[in-house]
Amino acid sequence: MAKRTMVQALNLALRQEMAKDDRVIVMGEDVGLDGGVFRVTDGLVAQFGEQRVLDTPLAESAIAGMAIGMAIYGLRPVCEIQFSGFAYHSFHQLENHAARMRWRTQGGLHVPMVLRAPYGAGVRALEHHSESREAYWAHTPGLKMVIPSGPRNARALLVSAIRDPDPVIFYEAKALYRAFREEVPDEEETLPIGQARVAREGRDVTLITYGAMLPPTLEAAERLHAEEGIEAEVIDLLTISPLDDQTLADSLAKTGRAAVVHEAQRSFGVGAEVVARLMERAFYSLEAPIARITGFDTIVPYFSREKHYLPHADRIAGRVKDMIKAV
Amino acid sequence: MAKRTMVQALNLALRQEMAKDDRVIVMGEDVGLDGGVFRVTDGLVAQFGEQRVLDTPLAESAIAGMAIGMAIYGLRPVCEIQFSGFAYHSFHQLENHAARMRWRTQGGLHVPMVLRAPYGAGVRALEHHSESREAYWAHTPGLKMVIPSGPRNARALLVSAIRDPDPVIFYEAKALYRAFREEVPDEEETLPIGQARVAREGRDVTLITYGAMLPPTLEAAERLHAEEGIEAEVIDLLTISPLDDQTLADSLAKTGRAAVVHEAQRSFGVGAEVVARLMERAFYSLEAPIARITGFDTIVPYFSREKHYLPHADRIAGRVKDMIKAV
Amino acid sequence: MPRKSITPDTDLEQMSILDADGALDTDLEPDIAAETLLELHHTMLLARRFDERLLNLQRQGRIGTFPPCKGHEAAHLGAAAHLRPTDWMVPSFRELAALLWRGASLEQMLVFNNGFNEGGALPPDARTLPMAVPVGSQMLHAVGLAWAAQYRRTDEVVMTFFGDGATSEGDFHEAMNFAAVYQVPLVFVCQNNHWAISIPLHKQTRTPTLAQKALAYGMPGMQVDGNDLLSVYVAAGEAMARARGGGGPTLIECVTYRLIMHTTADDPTKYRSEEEVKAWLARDPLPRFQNYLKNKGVLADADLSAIEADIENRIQAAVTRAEARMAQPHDPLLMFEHLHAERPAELERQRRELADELDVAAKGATDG
Amino acid sequence: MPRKSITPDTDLEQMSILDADGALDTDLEPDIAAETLLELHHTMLLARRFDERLLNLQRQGRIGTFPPCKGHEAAHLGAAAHLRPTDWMVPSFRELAALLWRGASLEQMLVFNNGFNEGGALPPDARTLPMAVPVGSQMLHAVGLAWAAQYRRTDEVVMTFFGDGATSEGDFHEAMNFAAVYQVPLVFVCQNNHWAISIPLHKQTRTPTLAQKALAYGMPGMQVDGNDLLSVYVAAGEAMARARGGGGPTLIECVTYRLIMHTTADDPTKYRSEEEVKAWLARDPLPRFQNYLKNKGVLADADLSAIEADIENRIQAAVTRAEARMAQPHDPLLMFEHLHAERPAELERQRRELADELDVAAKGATDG
Ligand SMILES: Cc1ncc(C[n+]2csc(CCOP(=O)(O)OP(=O)(O)O)c2C)c(N)n1
Ligand SMILES: Cc1ncc(C[n+]2csc(CCOP(=O)(O)OP(=O)(O)O)c2C)c(N)n1
Ligand SMILES: [Mg+2]
Ligand SMILES: [Mg+2]
Repeated sequence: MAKRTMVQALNLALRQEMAKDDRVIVMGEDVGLDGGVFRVTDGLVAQFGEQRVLDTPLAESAIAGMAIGMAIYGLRPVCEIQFSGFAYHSFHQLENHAARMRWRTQGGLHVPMVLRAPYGAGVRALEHHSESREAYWAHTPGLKMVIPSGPRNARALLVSAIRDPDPVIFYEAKALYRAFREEVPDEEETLPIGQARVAREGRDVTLITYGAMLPPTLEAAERLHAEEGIEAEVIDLLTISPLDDQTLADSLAKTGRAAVVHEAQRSFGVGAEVVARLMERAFYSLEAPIARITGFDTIVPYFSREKHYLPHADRIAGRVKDMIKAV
Repeated sequence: MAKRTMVQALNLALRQEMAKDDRVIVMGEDVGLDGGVFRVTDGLVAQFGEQRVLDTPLAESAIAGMAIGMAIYGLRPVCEIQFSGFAYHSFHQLENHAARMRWRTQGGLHVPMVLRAPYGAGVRALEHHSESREAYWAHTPGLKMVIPSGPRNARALLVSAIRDPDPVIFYEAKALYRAFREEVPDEEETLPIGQARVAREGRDVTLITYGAMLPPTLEAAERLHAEEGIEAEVIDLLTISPLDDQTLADSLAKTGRAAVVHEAQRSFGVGAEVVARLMERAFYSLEAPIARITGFDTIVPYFSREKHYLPHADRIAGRVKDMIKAV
Repeated sequence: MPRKSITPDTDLEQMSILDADGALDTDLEPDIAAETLLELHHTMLLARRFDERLLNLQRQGRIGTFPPCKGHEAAHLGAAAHLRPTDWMVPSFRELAALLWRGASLEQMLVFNNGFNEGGALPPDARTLPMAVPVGSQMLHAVGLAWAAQYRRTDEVVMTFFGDGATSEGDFHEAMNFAAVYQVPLVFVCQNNHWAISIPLHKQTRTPTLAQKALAYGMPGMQVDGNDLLSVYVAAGEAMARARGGGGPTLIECVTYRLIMHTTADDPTKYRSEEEVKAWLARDPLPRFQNYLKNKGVLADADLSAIEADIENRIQAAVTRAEARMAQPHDPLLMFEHLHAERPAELERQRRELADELDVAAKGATDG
Repeated sequence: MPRKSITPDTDLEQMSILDADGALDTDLEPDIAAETLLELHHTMLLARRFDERLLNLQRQGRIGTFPPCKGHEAAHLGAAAHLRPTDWMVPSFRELAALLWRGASLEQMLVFNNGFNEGGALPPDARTLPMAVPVGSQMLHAVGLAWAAQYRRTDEVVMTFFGDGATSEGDFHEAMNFAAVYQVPLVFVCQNNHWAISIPLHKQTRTPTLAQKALAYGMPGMQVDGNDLLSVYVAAGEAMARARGGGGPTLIECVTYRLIMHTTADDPTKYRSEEEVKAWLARDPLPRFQNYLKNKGVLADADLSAIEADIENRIQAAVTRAEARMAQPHDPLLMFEHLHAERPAELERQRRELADELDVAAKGATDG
């Protein structure tokens, strides 16, 4: 096994799926020679040629719309939107068509495409390069929304997304791209879409998170353990939609308390759905209100203030302590 | 006072604001001679001329983007997007710019525009003409999201939206356009954006709804009263974002039970945020889990099945009875 | 250069073969087999009559809102006539004759237009995409299909349809540009009917032709009389041949007119004059083509009544079948089908929610 | 018509006045006052030196990622030179010289580029919009401003800037079309630097010029040597006059080159050759303009060193001021300001959440 960054792990997934299946086409702005602005597609054009790795003109609606056509034809396009903040240009293509084609044709046509986009803050970027708007996609019936949290699951989930017969929005946390390395085997690995994982076991409180917020949440859990003897169970959603509420409810049945942590702004975000699902499925386990520890309902501030915007281990641990003390 | 349909009430709001303020410009596809496909802008071009009532080419990103420029200049554009299902074309303009210009320039420039769009099902329309995706806008910091529930508040809220110094997304329920008439005074009326209203008082359960779901919710309340002696308090949100959680929490303090009713698909919708806010602000009042009585997580089915998709009085009353019996 | 005019390398033409008065340019007249001519005529007439029937049914409340196509038949059928079964058609919503040419079922269309998702069902090997409501959005799918067809080294060509209003959408621009950059086998057919609902062409664009928009993409463009099936046929034939031969995409503008309301919810008297409509009625593509066939001796008056009768029967049979089918109970739970290949747990729970509600209601009904 | 070529009514030109070898077309040479020439030169040089300093600071980690503009100075400054204070400028993100010409503050730009929202502050009467990151999106705002200026019967003109890559976006198309349909006073200035990050022009479009895209909108187009300030100046002057006189919008394509990385996060050696860069370095707009001024006797070598020194001082002073300002504590709560005219209750609660956290942390720090 090799130690890989998330960028390298994603690259591996693409490379292996492309080698295995000539239906897989990588496309987007600067994905060719440049290897993508984050280098996720590095070297693919050299290996597979310009017909498999398609540099596109600068137009996000076209990238998505063209991919829909390719997918209907039977190919497996994997589009890269350079930053998730520019994916809104393709919103109507995804909502109006990708999400509905199977349903519209009663199973006749379907759209096995993946739309990858780097999301999230923490990398000192310009405006529009730091958003986390996964809730938009999650609220769109017919789309799946996946967010990995590390190199190994990123690779396995991307392979699953490519093989999925339906459209998958795949957000990659920029802050995790090169944050750490993990053993990622050369051998094929997949992970089922729609399944959360328990990243840390605990009995006192359930912390629910995903993507770039996993590391600070785990750090908070360690701190809670070290400082207060509180054992936090940490759940890494991995898939936002369909949401694996069973894993969440099971954990809550054990802990009775929960907080959801995400960097997206709070209102009408993923945290709200997590709370609502637990309200529906685990109300009688609840010993305290579920807390939302999230980005604020502002625009992500320019980078000198990002650290105050983003949930960090201190904030998470502090809020959890308060929650437990309050009861 | 004259009895007016919602279409007439909205027309009155536009007409009077245009007469009062030459900064107000109505624009969109077919808003001129045709008076809009629902006739909300009927007669305006005859009264105010083509410079005040702007028929546009068929391009929604341009309608929104151009309005942003007009608003920055100091005008008060009121755009019509023919159906909310085509508003996604303008998503990037709203998210990238309208919602952020004030913040980006630290208060220097601002975007006092209104984007009106008919939304919702129940009028036997074609695909894409029946969605309720208010949560997309509500999840976008910097935008306000308003949904009136009847002619009188529609008129008053539209006047407030036009005068609001910030961008407002204004959804109009097609199903209410001509459903009933109300007294709507010729004299100016406004309603504060961000304020819910108690549409019916009650002590046993709080039903939270908005837009076209208000009538079936009120009907359910009447039925609960008549059949079971249950007194439901019905809250009409009117503004989705910013959400008036105070009114909700106050009601819950009294009733201890709540359900939220909307026609949008359930997951990651407005109902989730309502639940999450009440979890945060009224947890200790909760005697039962808050129910979500909503559209399903599918596409709105073609019109022969709409009635099964949309929450109706029977379904609402039935779910509330179950909720109350369960405790 | 110091200062000079540039004349871009244009490949831009206008064409008309059979004019409104029946005058025929025999040099340009295409050589179409009599049998094909008759098939085209049959389809055109079927489209006209079915359109009329749909309107009728809509007015009686027996189907929902739909966009009639009266006047457009030549503009889209003349183009679609070149499609092989292996080619792809990517329609907008006003190509009834082309859909019929491609084998669409009257019964399915009736069911679809009456708000049943069943009517939208397609087989997995369908090469005609479903109607696209969001204006212009389908053109990008056509680019993707054409790219894929080229990638697979097939000789398939894609043809996509859209209106004059659609040319204002960003998706039109992006599709034209991508198609040209990748030189995909794609024919863009614009049905310029001078109106986008109530917006006249001069409020849609400042250019005198839509064909010239091709120049912004380095693509050949052609403007043809869209009420003349022969002109459309010739122009599309050339574009198809170019596409099939690796010569890339073409934009064809078919100048035509919607002789009827935009959709059944529309009242065109609000925005256009009776005179204008009359003038265009005189250019109706159907009698023009019929006269051509008669002059050519391909179609006799007697045949025509037989064809009309046949069409009437076919439509009536379809209506009867469709209405019988729709009178059967139809499962409300269908809305939960086909959203994903596999239904997620939450959606399954919601499905059960509705199923339970229906059970209770059914029980209530039997009990009551 | 039967069949004929159409040549659209084009108003399309190419222009170059002062070429890379210094050869001057004196017939076309604009008559610019010496004082203005010197101001333009000063701004151009300031932009070049400030750009260099920004790069330097970025490499030292003293500011964040930014898009340098080296090579583009003539292309945007020559156009912006015509803007009156009452006119509007709608930039993309690579118009440093034009921004400086319009009075932008070096200090504010430094603060902005170091990730402080304070650096983006504008006065309410600003007529230069902030940088627009989403490519092409700003062009529509320019249309709205221009429409409003016309509605108010002012003589204001709007100028908007964008790159070659931006011409592929739907927003470019919609902006061009709306501007032409409404005949608004607007000048579209495309800085065609041949690259959109790593995508070369021929992968962006199949047309040999970008200027010819104007033909799709019924708008005049002009392609000029964008490294020749004089050419840009003349073309923009004509377009501004046309716009101000009610003649509607114009598209100007300035052919230029980015002599540096796309942004400081980019490595251009991955996608373009050293030879290409060298060839364009020989066409650098700055020495070309300087030689012109020297040949004209407007600028002496001695003056130049004085100007350089002045610029160096000005930049250094701005850096010092900006860094001193940024070294002051800056309120984290600023992110909650200016989102709405009035802060909603929930946002106020969230603000207090952060304020409390900061208080606790501050107390912890003093206690500890
Ligand atoms: C993106 C989008 N915007 C608006 C509409 C509403 N609408 C339906 S058809 C139409 C006019 C289309 O005009 P054109 O493209 O000329 O086609 P025609 O109807 O004339 O055949 C409009 C505005 C839509 N369906 N999609
Ligand atoms: C809508 C959108 N898509 C993608 C990007 C990422 N991006 C920033 S600049 C750029 C290339 C722009 O090329 P061009 O328009 O030629 O301008 P240049 O950078 O060459 O000045 C890209 C792809 C963006 N900012 N906005
Ligand atoms: Mg039309
Ligand atoms: Mg460029």
